[in-house]
Amino acid sequence: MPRIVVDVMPKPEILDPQGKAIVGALPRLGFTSFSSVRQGKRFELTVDGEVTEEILAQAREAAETMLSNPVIEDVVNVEVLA
Amino acid sequence: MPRIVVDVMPKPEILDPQGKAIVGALPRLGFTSFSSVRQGKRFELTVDGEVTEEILAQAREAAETMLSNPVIEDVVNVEVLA
Amino acid sequence: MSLETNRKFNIDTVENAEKTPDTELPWAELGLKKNEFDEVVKVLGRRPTGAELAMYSVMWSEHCSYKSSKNHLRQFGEKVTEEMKKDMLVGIGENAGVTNLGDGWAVTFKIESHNSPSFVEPYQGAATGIGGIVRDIISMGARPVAVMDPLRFGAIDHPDTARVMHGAVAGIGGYGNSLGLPNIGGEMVFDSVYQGNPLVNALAVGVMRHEDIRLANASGKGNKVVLFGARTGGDGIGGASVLASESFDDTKPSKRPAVQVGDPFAEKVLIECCLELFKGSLVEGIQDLGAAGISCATSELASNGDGGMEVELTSVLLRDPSLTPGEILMSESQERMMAVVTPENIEAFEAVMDKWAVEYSWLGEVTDSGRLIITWDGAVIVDVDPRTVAHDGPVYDRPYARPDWQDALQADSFTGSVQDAGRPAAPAQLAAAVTELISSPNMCSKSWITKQYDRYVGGNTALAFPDDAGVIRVDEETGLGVALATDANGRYTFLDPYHGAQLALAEAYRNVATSGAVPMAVSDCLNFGSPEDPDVMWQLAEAIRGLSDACMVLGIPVTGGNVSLYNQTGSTPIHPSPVVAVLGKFDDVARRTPSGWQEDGQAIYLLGTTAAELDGSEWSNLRGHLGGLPPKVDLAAERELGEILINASRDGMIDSAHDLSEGGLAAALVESSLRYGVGARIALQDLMDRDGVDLFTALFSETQARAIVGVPRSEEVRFNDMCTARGFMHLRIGVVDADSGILDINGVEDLALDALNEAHEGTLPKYFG
Amino acid sequence: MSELPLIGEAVAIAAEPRLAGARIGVVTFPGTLDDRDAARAIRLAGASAISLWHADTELGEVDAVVIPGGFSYGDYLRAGAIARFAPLMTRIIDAANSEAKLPVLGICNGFQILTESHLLPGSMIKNDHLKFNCSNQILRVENNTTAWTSDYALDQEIAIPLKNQDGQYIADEKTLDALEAENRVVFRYVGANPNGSRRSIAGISNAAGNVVGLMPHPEHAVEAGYGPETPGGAGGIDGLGFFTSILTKIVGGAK
Ligand SMILES: Nc1ncnc2c1ncn2[C@@H]1O[C@H](COP(=O)(O)OP(=O)(O)O)[C@@H](O)[C@H]1O
Ligand SMILES: [Mg+2]
Repeated sequence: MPRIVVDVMPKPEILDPQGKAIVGALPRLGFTSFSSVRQGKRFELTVDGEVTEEILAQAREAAETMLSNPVIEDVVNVEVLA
Repeated sequence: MPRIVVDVMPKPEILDPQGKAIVGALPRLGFTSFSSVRQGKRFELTVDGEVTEEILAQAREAAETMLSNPVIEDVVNVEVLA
Repeated sequence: MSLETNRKFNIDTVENAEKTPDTELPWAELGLKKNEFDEVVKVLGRRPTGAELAMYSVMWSEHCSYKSSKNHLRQFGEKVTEEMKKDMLVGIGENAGVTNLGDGWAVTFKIESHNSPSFVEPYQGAATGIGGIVRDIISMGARPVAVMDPLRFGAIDHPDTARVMHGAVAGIGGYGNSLGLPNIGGEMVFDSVYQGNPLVNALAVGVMRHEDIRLANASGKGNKVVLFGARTGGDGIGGASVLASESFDDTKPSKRPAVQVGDPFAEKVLIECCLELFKGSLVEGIQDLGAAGISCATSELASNGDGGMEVELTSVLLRDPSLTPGEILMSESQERMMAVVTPENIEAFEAVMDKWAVEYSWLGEVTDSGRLIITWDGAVIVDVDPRTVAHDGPVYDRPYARPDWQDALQADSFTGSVQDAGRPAAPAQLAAAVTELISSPNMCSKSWITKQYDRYVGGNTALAFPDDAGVIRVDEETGLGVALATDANGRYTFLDPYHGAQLALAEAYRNVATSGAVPMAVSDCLNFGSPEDPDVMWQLAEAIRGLSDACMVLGIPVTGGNVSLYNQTGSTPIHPSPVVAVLGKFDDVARRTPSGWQEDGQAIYLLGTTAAELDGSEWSNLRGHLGGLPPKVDLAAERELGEILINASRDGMIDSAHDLSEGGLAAALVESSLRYGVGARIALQDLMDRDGVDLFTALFSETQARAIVGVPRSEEVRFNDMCTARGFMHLRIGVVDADSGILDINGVEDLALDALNEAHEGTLPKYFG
Repeated sequence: MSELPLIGEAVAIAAEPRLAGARIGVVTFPGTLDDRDAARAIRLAGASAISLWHADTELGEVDAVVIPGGFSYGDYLRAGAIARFAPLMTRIIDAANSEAKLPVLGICNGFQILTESHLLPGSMIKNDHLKFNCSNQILRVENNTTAWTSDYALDQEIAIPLKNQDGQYIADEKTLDALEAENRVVFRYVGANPNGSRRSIAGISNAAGNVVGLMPHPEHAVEAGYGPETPGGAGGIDGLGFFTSILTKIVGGAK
């Protein structure tokens, strides 16, 4: 069944404690190439039939109103999963 | 600066309490087209220079060893952000 | 030229300010009034630089300068007797007051508000509220040991209430639980007056040895100034002044504060790290960074110490490199501290930072110049007398007057009102009324909230929800400990601000004494509307006068607190809500008294007398009425009642005690039986005869200075004698019936505990899942 | 090594010298919360609590290790995910798997760290109700042959605080079947399942029984009046058995 992916990331200017904790730990495991990490959310919405323009619009709206908190997060991507 | 995206999703057979809560709430807001929702994580790793094959390999390894727990999660995607 | 175009690479230096006196400055956007800006110019003898303007604007905001309340708050410092000063080690003015517990122990506690941020983003707003108050406690040199959270939300069934409730409670839990601080109590009130202005207050308490007390001052020329903890980002820039000096108005979204995100893990590490610094005596002075960030920390440290400090601002570690000097000075990024360290201790200080992987940067040093000088890459951008920033802000004598509607409001008593029609009298009606009361939004069980809070961590929690006070053991050897309760009744205070504030104090005092602790100190968070409204200003002035007068009578000093103004939507203010926290002391917390009945056959006594006082009560609230006069304040009776409860607990004369407050005797009886699922048989005829009230009034009146206690058979004579000797009214109203499963009140249909419990517990889950 | 002062000094207990010789380590990670409580529990049982620091590279002389609860590294990524890579954890994993079979108890976050370390199978995800849950939980002891449960009776019901956000134990069916077949389900929740854990599992052990992990907090139920509520305030010490069990094992082994 087709799925729509919604990606939500903390706004760039907002502190991301998750990302901070990870970037602090990576070098200890020998991963030294990454200067910063940010952790966001990925949602996969399953659609029961075909993904129409209307359904995609619904997903976009759900992304903005419910799946993300516009005060601290941005929706960075809404797309149909290939 | 270039970024590498790592996407991690709960394994399909594992109940995802957050996805379940969302799919229950969507219809109440008028979003009726989605039969299931799963919530995973999206990491954005910033690389300070060019993304070499080696660095990408590092990201893949970090994704498998630390950013995900293979008992409950799958790494579904590791790619350089365009 | 405006500051905007002046941003990054064209730094506004003092030299530049002298050369360009006519530059337009955005003082209004930063929340300063014309007269205040003129005052800044006068103080400096020139126009301020952009960085100086940023500092003055945040430090002279209502939130930081207390400019509308200062004149009134003085009373807390003035109305103190020698008795009240006896145990005060540090008084008002420091980050938090410190009280002597004896045996070399001291305790510090404080309550603060995080109201507007919690409306905008409930989770983070409430979380950072906990974070901020805990840092205040650490900066005194104490180990934080518990938190509390008095909360007020809009109507329980309003669509927006769930958002705020879910977020705030999860945020308080998310942050406090991660710090390892037990949550030992709080409040929860639903009222539509708080719809657009929920109140999220947070209290923290910490303990220390006397020698560990630290103050926020920078002394010793040549000592180094260090900033440590989280990096500085753009959080809450302008938040302090915009938030606190402008009413929140949704037509101007651009005025919304930037949201701060908390990192409890960083704060937990910061706590441990600070305690290690204190233990090694590695810091001379220390200050947390809260509202007004570096502006506040540098100016307060400097003006409380030798008076001078030099700081190089480019040394501040940034999360966002595009920040301007002014923004860096204003940033409210969380989880940061500033300290003063002697050169000899630098190495040891750095070792502690490295151990806990805390980032730090050395910013400058203490001087004796009397000036706070801040440079940007060597160029002077701030050159001020720190006192003018930190202490000499504007003070307003705002006009106030008793509102013209106050008389009509007070004349509108519940008794005989339309809403009072059909007052329950028959046994079935009374039973239904009791059930309605204890399942109502304000009187229902708060366990939906408290289950989300860790109460066990630390292993020293001796009492918490749902008992009258939270109790924490301080010394495991001796059992020395503290008790805390917070209270406020916005309806009482709306009806009569002077007495309403006293009632808040009386209730918190009574709660502490009910647990068996000796009340010692007060902290308060004054949540009010706009001080520019003379009605509100009158409420504030009356509340402060009432509270300070009552503290004198009860003999316990205010050691610190917080004022939160502009809590209003449009021109409609919240009910005046002075949240009062009282701290008490136990020589041995093993003597604490829980609120529930336990042993079969114990006698149940009611202490105090009951008058017909239903105005402002929960019952009248349930019937949609608000008018008349709140219950009478009798502080002498409160003191006497307190002494009885404390002595009875110390001498083992009682096994349970529960004070009567909102919901009166009906609520107290139900709560005492539900505490451990233990029933009782109650007969109130003697009470009704003695006090001349009907059964309904006996159950629902909110007369003050009352409590119910459970007395073991073997102690009855002694207990009676003590009350008689003290001339305090006491009456045996029933007996514990442990296995009956019923609360049997003569004249009221039997109340099965199972059903009561279901009604009591069901309300919050019904609305909030 | 970090020192873990309690708020006051330790409760005065004159431990029998033979018992006080038993050294039980308590690991502190950045963000650990219940280390002091675990140390107190160990002392109340009569042994010596030894503070261990996550960054230490040697385990030193300890007879057993407790990995206490809290939020190591904030648990932002996954509970226990980062702590698992601490230098000391590598030592602990080796010692637990070695012939000497070092006894290890993981409580709450400690349990999560043990699953992330693969010393124990399965994992924890968010509670099914998504909220933090702090309550007084009844557990049934289903295996009293482990290093940490020998002082309990089989099927004994004990009251122990439960407090977490990510407490839902999950594993695939095969693993769950194997755990049950090998008698490695050490504790089960009694009554309503508090978080959706598979088969109401509250705690498990490794095959050898030296490594035990559970979500509830026995260290919060060791001192009357400061743990789970009981009318009269006298009870609430059902967790003490963990610490006396391990002591019995250590001292017994030393005899
Ligand atoms: N938001 C909260 N957080 C923690 N505890 C709370 C909260 N709200 C209420 N409580 C607790 O619930 C119990 C009952 O509250 P309340 O009826 O207001 O007490 P009282 O009438 O004695 O002041 C008390 O133990 C109180 O501390
Ligand atoms: Mg009370």
